[in-house]
Amino acid sequence: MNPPSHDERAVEAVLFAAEAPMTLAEIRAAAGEGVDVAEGLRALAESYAARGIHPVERGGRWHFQTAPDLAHILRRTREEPRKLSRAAIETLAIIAYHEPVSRAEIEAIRGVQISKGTLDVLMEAGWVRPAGRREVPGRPLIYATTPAFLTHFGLTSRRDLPGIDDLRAAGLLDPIDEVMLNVEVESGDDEG
Amino acid sequence: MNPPSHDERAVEAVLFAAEAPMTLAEIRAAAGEGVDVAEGLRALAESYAARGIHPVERGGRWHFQTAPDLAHILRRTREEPRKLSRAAIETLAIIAYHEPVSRAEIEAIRGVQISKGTLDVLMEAGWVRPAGRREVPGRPLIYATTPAFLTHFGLTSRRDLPGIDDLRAAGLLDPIDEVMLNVEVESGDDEG
Amino acid sequence: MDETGDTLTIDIDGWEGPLDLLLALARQQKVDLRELSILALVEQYLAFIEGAKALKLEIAADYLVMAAWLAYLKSGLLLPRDPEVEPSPEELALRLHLRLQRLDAMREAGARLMGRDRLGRDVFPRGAPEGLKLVRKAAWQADLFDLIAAYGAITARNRPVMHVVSRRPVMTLEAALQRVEAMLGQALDWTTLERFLPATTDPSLARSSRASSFLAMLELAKQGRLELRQESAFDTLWVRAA
Repeated sequence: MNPPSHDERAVEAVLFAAEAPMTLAEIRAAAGEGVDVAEGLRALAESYAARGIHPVERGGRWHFQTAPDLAHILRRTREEPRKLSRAAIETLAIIAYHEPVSRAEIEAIRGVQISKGTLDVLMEAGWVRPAGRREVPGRPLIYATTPAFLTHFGLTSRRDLPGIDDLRAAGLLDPIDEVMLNVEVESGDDEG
Repeated sequence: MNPPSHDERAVEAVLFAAEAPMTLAEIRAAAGEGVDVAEGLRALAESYAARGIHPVERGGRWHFQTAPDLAHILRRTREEPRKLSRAAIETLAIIAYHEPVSRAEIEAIRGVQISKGTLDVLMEAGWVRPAGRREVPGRPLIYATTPAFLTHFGLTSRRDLPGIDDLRAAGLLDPIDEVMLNVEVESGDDEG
Repeated sequence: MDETGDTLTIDIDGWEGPLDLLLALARQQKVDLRELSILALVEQYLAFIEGAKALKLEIAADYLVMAAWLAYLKSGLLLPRDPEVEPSPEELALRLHLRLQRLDAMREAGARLMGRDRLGRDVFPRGAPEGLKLVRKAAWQADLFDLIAAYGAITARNRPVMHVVSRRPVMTLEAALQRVEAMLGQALDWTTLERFLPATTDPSLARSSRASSFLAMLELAKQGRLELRQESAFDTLWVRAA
């Protein structure tokens, strides 16, 4: 590239060393008299267009960040498959069938308390989201499923969930293991 | 400039995002398989030669920093880093130019005992570390500088210490007893 | 300087020890340290200490020790040489000279070090690095069957449970009586009890029919319509019409 102008170099160094994104006024104050900040930013954007890092503006504030296409390098995610706990899968099922539901309602349906972690796990998985508050005393948070939930479980819409009659026909309402279930649920191994 | 290669962009983004200077091995681990880190660093140094920031090597570790000629802009907004006492500065210099050295050796050069706090300050700053013991009677602790010392003072390695070659050539880094032996052997009688 | 009682105490911390003071005096001579006259330096040091004494300044012991040593060195350098004295005054002077040069070199080096482009003062690292993170993300696993099975389990758990006792495979006493009576008419001689039981692979039906048939036989025996015989306890039970 052409040797960068002083305007460009000054803005470059100021933005780089900044501890937080900076407004034009802040850059101007830091770069000092006689630096054309607008011109510096323009030149900077051009110089860095193809590079691994570049200056970006967010809400009137500028900062350097790494190129989005290199994100995989900088934030390598290692996926560790984990099975949802019984508490989590039951909570998810209740939300899916009854949404939007409050935590108290989930507990009433489930017949067992749920821990905070259970909902967190479902939200971390991206399957459940807070969906506002119920306008009743206490204004409890209510929860609903997300589009990612439908995608993950291969559903076009929530109407695709089998109804109670379907469940009965499939033998899924038979209270066969009821005693065993209760034992498991109460033993407190409830975490997601 | 030419569009940077993937090698260069990957190394650029990694160094830019890193919270601390990185060794080649660390850069390689972060940039991922198939990235030629040495080539990336070489290209990077070239691309940034004239810019307001550039990659530097300090004690085998690389990081980006602002160009020294822009110090006047950036310094204005910053507090002066810790002010060292004269004793601390001399002690640091003695350790850097003689390392590893024992406390007694530092005191012999300075002609005065060093107070407890002096070494502490240097160690707290992260510039000096204990580097084992000298295998002589009393097994005194010996001290050496750290990679952070090189980073802070902008030294690629200890060979970059200002004037170290001249001092060595003049024998000013040799112990006095050694010099005296040579003097006696070679010229016998020397006027002070 | 500060005042403590009657005596003034010189702020001796201004010098980092006698060697530092010597070096300061040497520099006042404005000559290259290599050309420095040790004798002249000694004179200056002794004069300085005398001056401080005259001002009734309290002087730290190590400065006085150095003064005594320098006075000795001075006399050694000025008086005719005594070859018996080891080390020679010249050697001592050279050592002092070397020490001053070394301290001076390190002082110089320290100043040059401090004057470099220092990180955080003259040059700056990135202010807000995003960091390189290895994020461990749990890939939560569950499929649609898990989901609906779970819902089925909850529903089943909380539904009012209707208790339906299903028909179990048993042979009632009435059925056994009818069967034994009918079969007894066909049997001519002693017959084992087992011959009266229906063929089945269901173990619970087999148990039930054995028990019911035995009861039926006891009843019929009581009525005098059949006889039972057994050689010993738990041995084969024989039956015939009376």
